[in-house]
Amino acid sequence: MNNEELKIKITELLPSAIFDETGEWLNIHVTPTDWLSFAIQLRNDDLLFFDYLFCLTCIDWTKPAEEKPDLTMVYHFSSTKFRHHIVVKSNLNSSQPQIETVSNIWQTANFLEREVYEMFGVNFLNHPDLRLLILPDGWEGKNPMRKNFEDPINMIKL
Amino acid sequence: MWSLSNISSAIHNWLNQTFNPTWAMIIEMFIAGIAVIGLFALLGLVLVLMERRVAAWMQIRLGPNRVGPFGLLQSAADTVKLLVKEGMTPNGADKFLFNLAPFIAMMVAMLLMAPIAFAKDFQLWNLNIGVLYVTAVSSIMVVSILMAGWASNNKYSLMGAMRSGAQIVSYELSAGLSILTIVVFTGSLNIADIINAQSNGWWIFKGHIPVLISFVIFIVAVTAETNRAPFDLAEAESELTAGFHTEYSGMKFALFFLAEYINVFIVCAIGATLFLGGWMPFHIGHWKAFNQVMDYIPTSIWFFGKTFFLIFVIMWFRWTFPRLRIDQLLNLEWKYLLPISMFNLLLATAIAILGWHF
Amino acid sequence: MFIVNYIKEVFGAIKSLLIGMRRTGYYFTHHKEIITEQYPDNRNTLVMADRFKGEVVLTHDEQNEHACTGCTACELACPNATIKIVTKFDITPEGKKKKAIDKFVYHLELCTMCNLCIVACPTDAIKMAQTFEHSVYDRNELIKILNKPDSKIRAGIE
Amino acid sequence: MFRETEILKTGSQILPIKQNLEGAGDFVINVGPQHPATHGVLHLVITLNGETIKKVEPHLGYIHRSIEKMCERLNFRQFIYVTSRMDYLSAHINNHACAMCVEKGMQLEVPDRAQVIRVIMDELTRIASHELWWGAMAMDIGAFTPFFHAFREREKINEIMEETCGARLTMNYYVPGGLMADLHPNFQKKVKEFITLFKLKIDEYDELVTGNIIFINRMKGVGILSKEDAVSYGCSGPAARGSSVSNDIRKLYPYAVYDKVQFDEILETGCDSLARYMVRIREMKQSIHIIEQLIDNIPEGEFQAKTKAVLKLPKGEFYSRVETARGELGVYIVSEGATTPYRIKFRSPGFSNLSALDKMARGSKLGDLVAMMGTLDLVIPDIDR
Repeated sequence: MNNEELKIKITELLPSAIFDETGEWLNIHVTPTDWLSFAIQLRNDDLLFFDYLFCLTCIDWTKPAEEKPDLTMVYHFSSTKFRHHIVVKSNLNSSQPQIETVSNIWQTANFLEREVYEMFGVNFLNHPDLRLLILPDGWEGKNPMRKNFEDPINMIKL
Repeated sequence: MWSLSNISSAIHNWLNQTFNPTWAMIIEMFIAGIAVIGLFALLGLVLVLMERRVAAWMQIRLGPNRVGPFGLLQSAADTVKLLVKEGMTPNGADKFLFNLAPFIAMMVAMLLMAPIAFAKDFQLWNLNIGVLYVTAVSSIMVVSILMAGWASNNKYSLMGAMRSGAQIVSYELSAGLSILTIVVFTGSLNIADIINAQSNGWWIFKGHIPVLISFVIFIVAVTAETNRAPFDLAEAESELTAGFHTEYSGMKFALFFLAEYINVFIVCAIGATLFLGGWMPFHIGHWKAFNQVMDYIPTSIWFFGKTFFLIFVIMWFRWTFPRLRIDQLLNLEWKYLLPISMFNLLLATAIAILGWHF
Repeated sequence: MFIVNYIKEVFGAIKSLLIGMRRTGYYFTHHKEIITEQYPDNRNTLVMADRFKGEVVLTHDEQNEHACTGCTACELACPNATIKIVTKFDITPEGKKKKAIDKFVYHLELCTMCNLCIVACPTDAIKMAQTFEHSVYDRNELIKILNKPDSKIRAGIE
Repeated sequence: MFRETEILKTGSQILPIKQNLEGAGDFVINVGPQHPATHGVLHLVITLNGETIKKVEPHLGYIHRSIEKMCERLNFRQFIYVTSRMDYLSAHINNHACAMCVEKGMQLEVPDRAQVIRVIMDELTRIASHELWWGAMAMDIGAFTPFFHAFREREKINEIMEETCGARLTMNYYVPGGLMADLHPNFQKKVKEFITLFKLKIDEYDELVTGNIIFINRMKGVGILSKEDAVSYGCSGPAARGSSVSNDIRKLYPYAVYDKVQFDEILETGCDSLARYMVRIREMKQSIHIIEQLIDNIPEGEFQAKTKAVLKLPKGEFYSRVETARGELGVYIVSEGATTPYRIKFRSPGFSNLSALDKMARGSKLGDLVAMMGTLDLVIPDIDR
């Protein structure tokens, strides 16, 4: 399916979706509350069949001075059957960043979400195994990939 | 004049003339002990160097060439390094068993030296059940490995020891059965008798297919018994880091290391004795001149030549093949080697009874 | 037939093993194939590739002159802050002040040989040397001052 | 016999180990961070029942350098060199992905000469990487000799790289808009020599390892990863193609001049370690095929597009994907219009491939684990980044 068809199809599934076509692929903005049901449809719909989650990450828009996080989750999907792509984005609640996990739909999300959890502090609801993956055990303090993270010992400021 | 048997009998006579028989006996035992330990040290040096050279050449490398001429002193330097290293005992280990294990490994290797005929009439102990003795004593090796694995209080060591237990116990069987083939042909358990029976041809040539099969099985089984690759599951470097000797360092490790090489030497010596005629020179039918030339070569050279050839074959295995998995290892024994060697023993018995061998 | 298959299997296995042993046996006996380079011994005959990136050097000619204007393009191009240029003001014969380098400090211990400084240099003053034996006992010895004492900028280079 | 260690009592993060200790007959061993089979600092906590694996749990981060964060303060020329250190065995290909992403954002036209040279370099890197994998994997399952034989050929590639790029491992040869330097005059001659040598030696690999009965038994039916699982776990590269998942980026979404050369996407249907092994062995032959087509047809011209001294990416998001030796590498740049990326994400193939290890390993023997890790071809800095 090309972008226009995808748009029509996705609007059927989720009327509240906001589209953005500036990038290489079709970008879809969803709210965190809609995300889980939408994700299930993306995976299981016969015409969409997005079975390959090839990139899952988070962007931190927080200015260094601010304390409240301002995060966007970004999911890149592809279909091994139809070879079409979409990018799903979801802006998280700035006071309490949390979103439903998709690790039971796409297994690869298990590790990727754990990475985002420790690096950005996003809480994935119902994740089967939400523990630190990369950071050392007993890590306390801020999430390293946040823009307001500071480590006076290891970070060299120029 | 200068053959080993003449030297030994000369010493024996001189001792008996000088001292009373009891003292002579004690001194002889002492000399034998020193000789065995000396041989051990020498073999350790030579075999380690040989292994490294074989490995290097097969791996398109040069091998040790820095210490001494052609790197000949490399293993001596290694020994010095191991000697001066700290011999650590882990805190959680069972200290007594941990320190005992390498010595047991060494003692077993020493015991096995007794019935081996190094040259014509040159044997520490001409035991009437020599072959049985060898198979029986070599099984004790597993005790030292289990002891080391258990006492280390290390999970890798324990797994290595358990693997090695399963492995040695199973491969004893086919090694024993393939030795039995020769015993059936010879009708004797005495090693000297077995060698004498090969004066008109080695068993590998005389014994038709059954001996050939049992020779192959013997080589495979003893490779497994001595924990050499491709059967080095007890060490399994890429799985268990170093297996049963993970926690050993310094001289204690060196003893295990040495014991492994000595064991390889001994099983190859047994193989050479049973299948390749021990110290018997190579003779071809009625070629008188050729046979006489062969007789001029000292018997000890024949023995060591054959043994080192077999050691080379075992090293060749090691540097060519990947390692087996534990279940495949046991499959190989129980599904292939054991049935084949049992059938082979039956065939050998039939041939021996009917007198079809040469 | 079970027995036939069994025997075939055994012989096939032995054959495959013998093929492997033939290969290692070939190399055991053919010592011409040995590829070992005996490094410290062949130091005199060792030829490094002419583009090999060993360390940054400032080229000086016979008059002890170099081409560095002190423009700090290399300093800006360096990702690791490897280069630090200390400038001074020379008095030209006409009595004018002219910017020139005082010290071209090069931290070899930070350098990743990425070649970006060489590319950035507008006057081709620095280049990569083919040395590679950089081990020293003290880390401070790796901090090098590349301009030789009393060296001057070559005439005509702006 | 196995006492609880100090860590067990303090950290809440180690809880699963404690649970496992309580399970009857369970045996927990730590493979890594220092272990001969992990080729780096991977830490696997393995729960065993006898020799059978019940669970594999990777603990990462021993070589985490936060390359993504580092890149946020490096400009678009500088950040490329850091990515050589991620998957150091396919350094060129990583650099290619980054350079491509910047070029995409700036809409730079890369000269044909640079594109062709990039493809040749990528394929040489792929061969070098697969060579090292082949040797290391054979060593994992106990055969030491192949390691040295593989290095003999890899050394030739390294020499070619050293001559043209000036380094042997982390070359930093690609810049946005083309290449850092033109080819060395000897390049074509040396590559042709290498092709002749490689074709001679690749059959030896089959003699030494592929045909060996012990090897086949060690690999066959080990580490089964079904097609559905491979997609679901986000596996890519040979790990997925061994399960007949078609995902070769070079074929599906061609970049550089991959659409102009003729090669096959290697698919195996075995789903096991042997299939993954065969994919890589056959891929090396395909890479040689690609190089053969291009080596005599390098177009003349510029090797670098004209670029400004300071690169600025327009505001927006850019994603580029390449096929490294281990699978799909994605570079996701979020730009705010500055000279440095605002956020950069590397979708590394090893990370996703590793996540499938637990699924593959359950129920097999400890000895199989090294075979599986070998055929996944894990490079730890690629996983940790």
